[in-house]
Amino acid sequence: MRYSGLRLLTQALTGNRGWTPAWRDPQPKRAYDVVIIGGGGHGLATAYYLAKEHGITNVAVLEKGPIGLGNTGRNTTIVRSNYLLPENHNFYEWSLKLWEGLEQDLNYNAMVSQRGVLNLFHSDGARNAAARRGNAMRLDGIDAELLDKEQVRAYCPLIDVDNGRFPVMGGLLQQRGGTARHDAVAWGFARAADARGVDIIQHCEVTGIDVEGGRVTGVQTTRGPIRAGRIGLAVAGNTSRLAQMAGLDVPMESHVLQAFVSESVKPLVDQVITFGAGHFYISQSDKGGLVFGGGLDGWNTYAQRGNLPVVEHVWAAGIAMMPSLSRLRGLRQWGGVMDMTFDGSPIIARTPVAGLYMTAGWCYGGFKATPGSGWCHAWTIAKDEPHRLNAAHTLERFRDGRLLDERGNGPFPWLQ
Amino acid sequence: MTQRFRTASGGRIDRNRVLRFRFDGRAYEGHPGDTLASALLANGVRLVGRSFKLHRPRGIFSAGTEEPNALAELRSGARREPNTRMTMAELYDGLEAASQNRFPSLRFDLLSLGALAAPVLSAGFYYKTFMWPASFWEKVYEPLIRRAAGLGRAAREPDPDQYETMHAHCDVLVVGAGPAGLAAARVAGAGGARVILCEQDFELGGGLLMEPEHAAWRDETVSALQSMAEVTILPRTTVFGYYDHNVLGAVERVADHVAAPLPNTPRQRYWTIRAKTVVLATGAHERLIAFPGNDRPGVMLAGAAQAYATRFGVKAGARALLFANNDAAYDSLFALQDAGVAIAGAVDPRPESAGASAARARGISVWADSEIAGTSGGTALHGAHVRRRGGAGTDTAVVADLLCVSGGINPAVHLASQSRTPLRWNEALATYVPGVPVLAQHSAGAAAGVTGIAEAAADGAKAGAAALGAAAPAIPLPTGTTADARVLPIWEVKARGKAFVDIQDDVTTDDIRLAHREGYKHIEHAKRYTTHTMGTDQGKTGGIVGAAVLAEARGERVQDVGLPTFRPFATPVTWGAIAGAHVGKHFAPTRRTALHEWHVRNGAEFMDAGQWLRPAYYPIPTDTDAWESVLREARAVRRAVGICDVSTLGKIDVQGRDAATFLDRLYTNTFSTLAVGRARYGLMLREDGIVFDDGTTSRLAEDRFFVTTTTVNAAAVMAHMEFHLQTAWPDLDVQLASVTDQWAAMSIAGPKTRDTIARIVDGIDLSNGAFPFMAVGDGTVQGRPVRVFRISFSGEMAYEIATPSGYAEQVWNAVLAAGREFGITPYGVEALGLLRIEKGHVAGSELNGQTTAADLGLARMLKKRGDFIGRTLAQRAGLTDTGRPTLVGLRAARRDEKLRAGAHLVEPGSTTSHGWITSVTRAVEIEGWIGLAMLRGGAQRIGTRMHATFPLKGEVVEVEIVSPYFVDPENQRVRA
Amino acid sequence: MIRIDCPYCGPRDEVEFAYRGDATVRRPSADAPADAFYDYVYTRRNPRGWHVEWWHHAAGCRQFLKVVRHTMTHEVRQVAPATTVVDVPSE
Amino acid sequence: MSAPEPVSPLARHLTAGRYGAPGDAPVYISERQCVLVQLFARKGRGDDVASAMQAGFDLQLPSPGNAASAGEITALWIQPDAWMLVAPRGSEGALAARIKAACGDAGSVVDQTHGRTVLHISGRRAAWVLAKLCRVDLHPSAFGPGRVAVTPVADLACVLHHSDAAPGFDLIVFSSYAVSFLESLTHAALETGYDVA
Ligand SMILES: Cc1cc2nc3c(=O)[nH]c(=O)nc-3n(C[C@H](O)[C@H](O)[C@H](O)COP(=O)(O)OP(=O)(O)OC[C@H]3O[C@@H](n4cnc5c(N)ncnc54)[C@H](O)[C@@H]3O)c2cc1C
Ligand SMILES: NC(=O)c1ccc[n+]([C@@H]2O[C@H](COP(=O)([O-])OP(=O)(O)OC[C@H]3O[C@@H](n4cnc5c(N)ncnc54)[C@H](O)[C@@H]3O)[C@@H](O)[C@H]2O)c1
Ligand SMILES: Cc1cc2nc3c(=O)[nH]c(=O)nc-3n(C[C@H](O)[C@H](O)[C@H](O)COP(=O)(O)O)c2cc1C
Ligand SMILES: [Zn+2]
Repeated sequence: MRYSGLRLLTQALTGNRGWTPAWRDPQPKRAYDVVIIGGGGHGLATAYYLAKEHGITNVAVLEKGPIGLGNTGRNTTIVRSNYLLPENHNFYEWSLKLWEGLEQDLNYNAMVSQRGVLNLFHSDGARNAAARRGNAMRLDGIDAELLDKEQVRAYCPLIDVDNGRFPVMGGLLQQRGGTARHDAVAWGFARAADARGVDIIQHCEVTGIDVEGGRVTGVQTTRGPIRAGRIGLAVAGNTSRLAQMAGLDVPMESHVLQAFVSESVKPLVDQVITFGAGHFYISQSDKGGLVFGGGLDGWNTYAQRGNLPVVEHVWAAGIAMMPSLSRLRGLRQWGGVMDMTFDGSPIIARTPVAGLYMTAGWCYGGFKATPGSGWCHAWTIAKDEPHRLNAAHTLERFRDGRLLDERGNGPFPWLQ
Repeated sequence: MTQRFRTASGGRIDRNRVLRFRFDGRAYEGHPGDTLASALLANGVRLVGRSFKLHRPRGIFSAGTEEPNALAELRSGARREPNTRMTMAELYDGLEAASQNRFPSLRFDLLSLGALAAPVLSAGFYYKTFMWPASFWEKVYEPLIRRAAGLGRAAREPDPDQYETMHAHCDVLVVGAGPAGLAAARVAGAGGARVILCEQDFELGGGLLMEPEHAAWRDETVSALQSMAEVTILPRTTVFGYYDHNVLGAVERVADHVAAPLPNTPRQRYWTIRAKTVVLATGAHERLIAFPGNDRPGVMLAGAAQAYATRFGVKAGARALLFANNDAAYDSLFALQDAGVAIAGAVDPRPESAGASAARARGISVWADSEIAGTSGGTALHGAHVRRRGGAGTDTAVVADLLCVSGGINPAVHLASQSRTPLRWNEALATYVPGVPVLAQHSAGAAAGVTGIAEAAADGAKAGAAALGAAAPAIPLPTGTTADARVLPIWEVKARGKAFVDIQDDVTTDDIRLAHREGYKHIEHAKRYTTHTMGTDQGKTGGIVGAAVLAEARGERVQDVGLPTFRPFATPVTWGAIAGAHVGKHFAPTRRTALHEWHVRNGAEFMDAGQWLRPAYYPIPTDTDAWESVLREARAVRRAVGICDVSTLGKIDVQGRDAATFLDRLYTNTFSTLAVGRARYGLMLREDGIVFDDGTTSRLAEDRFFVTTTTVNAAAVMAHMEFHLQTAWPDLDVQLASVTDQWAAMSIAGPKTRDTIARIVDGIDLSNGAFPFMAVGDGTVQGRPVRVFRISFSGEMAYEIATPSGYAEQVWNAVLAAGREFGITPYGVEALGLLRIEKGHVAGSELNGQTTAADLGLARMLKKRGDFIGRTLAQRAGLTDTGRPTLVGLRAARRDEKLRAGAHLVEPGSTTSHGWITSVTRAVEIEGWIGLAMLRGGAQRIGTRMHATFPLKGEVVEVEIVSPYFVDPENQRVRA
Repeated sequence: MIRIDCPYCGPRDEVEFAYRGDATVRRPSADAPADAFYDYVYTRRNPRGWHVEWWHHAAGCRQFLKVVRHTMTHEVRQVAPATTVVDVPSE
Repeated sequence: MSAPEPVSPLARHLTAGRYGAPGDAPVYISERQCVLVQLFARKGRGDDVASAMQAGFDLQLPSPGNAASAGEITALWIQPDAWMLVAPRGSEGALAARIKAACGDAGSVVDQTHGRTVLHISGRRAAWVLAKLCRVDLHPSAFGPGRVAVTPVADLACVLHHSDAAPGFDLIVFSSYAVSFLESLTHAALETGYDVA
């Protein structure tokens, strides 16, 4: 059923009784050409683009719970492509382009809002790094602007430019960056993939991956075995566990990232702003809640909850950046389990096991990658080779020393 | 007449004192002991807010934290605080509040016209529309949605109040001071435990506060607790979150019950409480029933109406009707009757009940086996339609301005659930109660599903004893009988009209069913699709009702559907409180060198280096801009002599039999061959082969070294050393001490350096022969001990003088005096940077965690023999690739053109980046701007020209690629 | 908040410590092949369950401690000096 | 020439007087001028260092979490096989040299007199004020006179010594942070009021 304002009106007149499920709830078949493990944004997008771009529709997305409640359903929704390394910013830019036409493509309003993303800096060194990044982006045709202190003040008057412990020197702005409605992204991809014949199978946990002669043949699930010619992993923080089912240890650790939302208030913060002198970033949801977060709790965990020290740091950094937020109240706090790699960049690649692919290692930045990751992952699965855009995002790069370490933090996932 | 709805007597308010306050500009009066909500009700104010989406009129619904409707902007200006629950706001004289989410006024809210479009504004409608044209989302639709949404308005100025943190430890933390919590605290306290008792209300007592007959027990228990030295009582303190290892967070509202905090007093205090055992006596929240019009001002939870009557001395209406599915709620109605409220009757879905009989005995008419199918009225309730259950027969219209609702109770399991205690379904109460806890924790009283004062108190005493873990002393307990809290689980009355399950966010039963129909069948999907339980009250009164409606749609039992995850904050808490004192300049600590005050007195401009403050440069009146200062300082060094505070460099004293072996393994070069009294420049890699840090290390004795690190990496290098010493090579005899703060250090550089310091340094022959480049020695300056290092970062003849930091200023002044005749000039970090760039020394911008030794032209420093950290992985193909960018120098081809760090190097006309500029400066040794860059094929490009492009500013500068060593590549000067 | 009972200092908040990752990997000897160093630096089991990990008591006694912690419950079962051999609990 | 006097980083920051709330239970804040020497036992030489200190100074080196005094010297345990020795101000470097002489190659000695600053806080509510800044339990059942904790106070590394029963606490902090530390400490003491001697 196509969504439109008119449909909304006619349905309203008939008591909204005619709406049908956004996606079917099918029984798993015995075999599929491709099985995607993980019904987050990345898995669903992979399935959608397999069907749409490559005509592969005998596809199942297996999700252990309800779709979209992993990191897709708990992230702070920032989309941008302002990365330093060309391997990264060219990929993310493609993803951003997909975002720009996503709603019309999916016929689902994911509320992609290009409200601008501003990264503040507070020192000469950080300014130079921002300039290097912004210039790198501009050379590759991606929008970026360097704001000085006065421009920052004008852009967002709530920012304390002068009086903080680390006064603001300026910021790197990407106007085309912004936010998108996280839940709608999962639902929109699910609905569109379903419409193209993909089976979305919820409450179906993969418990084993069958490998014969170095090649995948299928999966074991809580709803029985399912055969598959090719398997794509898109399970975020659970990648290590799934990869181990196929006999692989991957350079990845699982860490929790917290997020917070304040009580809802009238429009206050119209952009996405990140602090440069502590871990803090913020935007305001359409519902009015200020959505904010910071850094990792910093130790391996699979639990979707965080602890007070990070709360204290993030909230203090928030007040340092925007002192007027002080009297607002925090409403809710949660966490998501991040698939942290050892260089902070993702892996979209074939694996040493034939027929097994993964899109993983998204760290705390994979929401913005959702369409691009699905698109490249689908390409890699369909053609058994990477697209130019994900050619560098291999598993082997760690062994080869061809790291994509944006920030130079080294092989310490908890610092990435 | 003011306070028309005040009862003649009773309640815990102080009728002898009058407090004046304003709501939406109008003046009212109340009494100490009132909340804003009770005071408004006393004055007959019913309409207090507008709902989130449909802007429907809203009244006061509860008497506690669960309040969905009665949210106000409290105070004004920089102290404005949106979304304050009127039911928690303690009245004070001069309080000012305003209603929110309405335009232009509460009574005439234009946005309420949108309610006409309500059928279109069904759950998730925005996902289905607003997609065309694409560009309209940011420009038109989204701003409209945003303006209509949101609740109160935040302040836009910095908060003038102070906040604080507090760390606490206890044997037993009791959360909630109702009968259960008071009893638990008393038992544990009497048993000798260290107890903390937190109560979010300003009065201790919980349910006791609305039961005058138990006032005596309450008072006696409270004073017993107050007399116990090891019991800390924290009223106005909300425990907001339950974290791992029995650590809980709480916020104490120290000064919210006054207009502004007293001087020297924080507004709120954030407590981190580490408890051996926790007793959760958080009580219960009454729940609503979904029936059409259940959101109209005048509809109120039964227990709340009782609390207003008996605790606050307020009649929440003139004529009350009860709609309840349990006997306990009748007690509330009786309390209203006793308080002088006219009673319209009781509507009970049960065919017969003890409550109904008791009501009839009090002359109250009861519609049994009945339900409420709708309400009438505008911005206030006029009446309700009563009908037989299921809709048989005709409706009866009952006139009432207060409709008390009770659908049963939900134990406040928020904190228990956050601590991973599983929830268990309780059939009698048709709700969840805590199961067996995972951590050392007990739930007691209504929080555990044990209702009634006597029962709750007894249960609390039991929990207190269990928490004590020892023989528990007996305490007096209240007695009495309690009405039955068991319910007939009805959740919804299906009739025409909107029946709300989330009153704040306008989520109706139909919305839940729509979500289900569209496939959002899981409770978490339904929550997100409809926004049910996502408001400031987090569905405390209606959450389970929505779940029940969903369960019915799914054809399942409520307990099989579950509830959305309970998360902190059990009740929202102030952002500023958690930030505590870490605001403004105190966001992070400040680190100052021993010479800081000298720098201040001498007009230095400071810059941040991590937490350090360092002088950037020292402007003098004749300098017209910063560059002039910097160039002046740098020239002084190149031509005569300058002095720079380099105390911030990390310094580590390394001792032990194996100190040299240890350093050999840490650094890429060798230290075991270094002679005593000599220093060597060292390079350290990370284990992944990337450069980590550099610095000079001096050998003070066979078994003692003095290591320096870069300023920013000081702590990381120390930890790196300790890690390897303790985990990889625990057999080595090495001791490490940070002496960064023990030693102040100043670099004296320039051709006149020796002439300067030779005058004041005693005990060292500073002649070139006796004290050559890289020599180290101990001496004195005017009786102060100093350690002199002949090392140079600037490329000039230079000595570093370190002295115990208490003598820093004395030694510094001695050097200044000695160098005065040469024009000795203090120089800051900017000039230091200029000098090192001219010399081609790498620093933070090049040692950025992405470069290898070879990239930086330091490959020769990797020793060929022996292990060192990073040796193996540095040889990976990707790190030895000859295509990697390497260090080069740059000059602007046109000498007057400015270079910028962060520019990229391209071939003219191309946008392909071959590298980037890491550091730039105006030079003093040569003309114009110079820089360092990382450039692919750098060595081969030396002598060529490229474009340095800075698209962010639209600048392109032609540059010459040159050797990075602009000054004295042969190192003549440093050895002079 | 994780509380770690330092064998030297007693129970302390996690903020006093710096996490340093998996403590089951050991630095290979100097002559080990590159793969051994690769595994040491990059390969991780990343278990959902008991994890043996380094915590540096940076703001306390400066010791690297071996901490046996569960990555779902965050329960800490053992805290030991660096050279102690600890077993990974099976459950 | 008289012996040169070192200058404390707090020299210009502690001005005698009464500050903060005017209540009747202020805390008292002062700086102590001390010599500080960090002593390590070398690998496997713990016993030798212990007996050297016993013989040379009649000092029994304390166990983890504790302090011990002999004459004017107080030893604070700071990490395994390492102690901070605190003594009244004396001539520069003399104590470190005496200790090194006593321990010989069994110990490593580092003078930290200038590297650390010692503040003292006392008064009935001193522990309450400290609880705003300090995460360890200062209750008498967990801490007390003679006890030492190496722990952050006001987010800064600190050696906290319950030095006297009055109660009074020594706070040994890095000199470069001393001013910042003092700001936090005095801010925390505004509520009780504080007295600088
Ligand atoms: C707090 C927070 C803030 C963030 N902020 C941002 C941001 O602002 N911008 C941004 O770009 N990114 C952000 N991220 C990162 C982003 O959310 C993720 O990278 C991205 O959503 C990952 O999507 P995914 O589809 O890979 O994973 P998920 O959405 O987590 O999906 C993985 C799915 O796999 C399922 N699964 C796991 N194991 C199995 C199994 N055995 N069988 C079947 N199914 C299984 C899971 O249930 C889950 O649904 C943030 C993350 C968090 C937690
Ligand atoms: N709300 C109702 O209508 C209702 C329902 C059932 C029982 N009751 C009554 O409750 C009493 C049962 O005693 P009880 O002691 O178990 O409960 P209680 O309601 O008397 O006391 C609980 C107390 O805990 C406090 N509290 C809750 N969460 C808190 C938090 N996070 N931080 C700090 N304080 C918090 C509340 O303010 C309240 O004072 C009886 O009087 C019973 O009749 C009332
Ligand atoms: C962008 C964003 C906005 C959110 N806004 C709200 C909100 O307004 N109200 C609310 O209760 N929760 C809000 N949440 C939090 C969710 O309720 C939920 O806590 C989060 O998605 C994690 O899921 P979980 O708590 O069920 O584990 C928001 C989450 C995100 C990611
Ligand atoms: Zn310790």
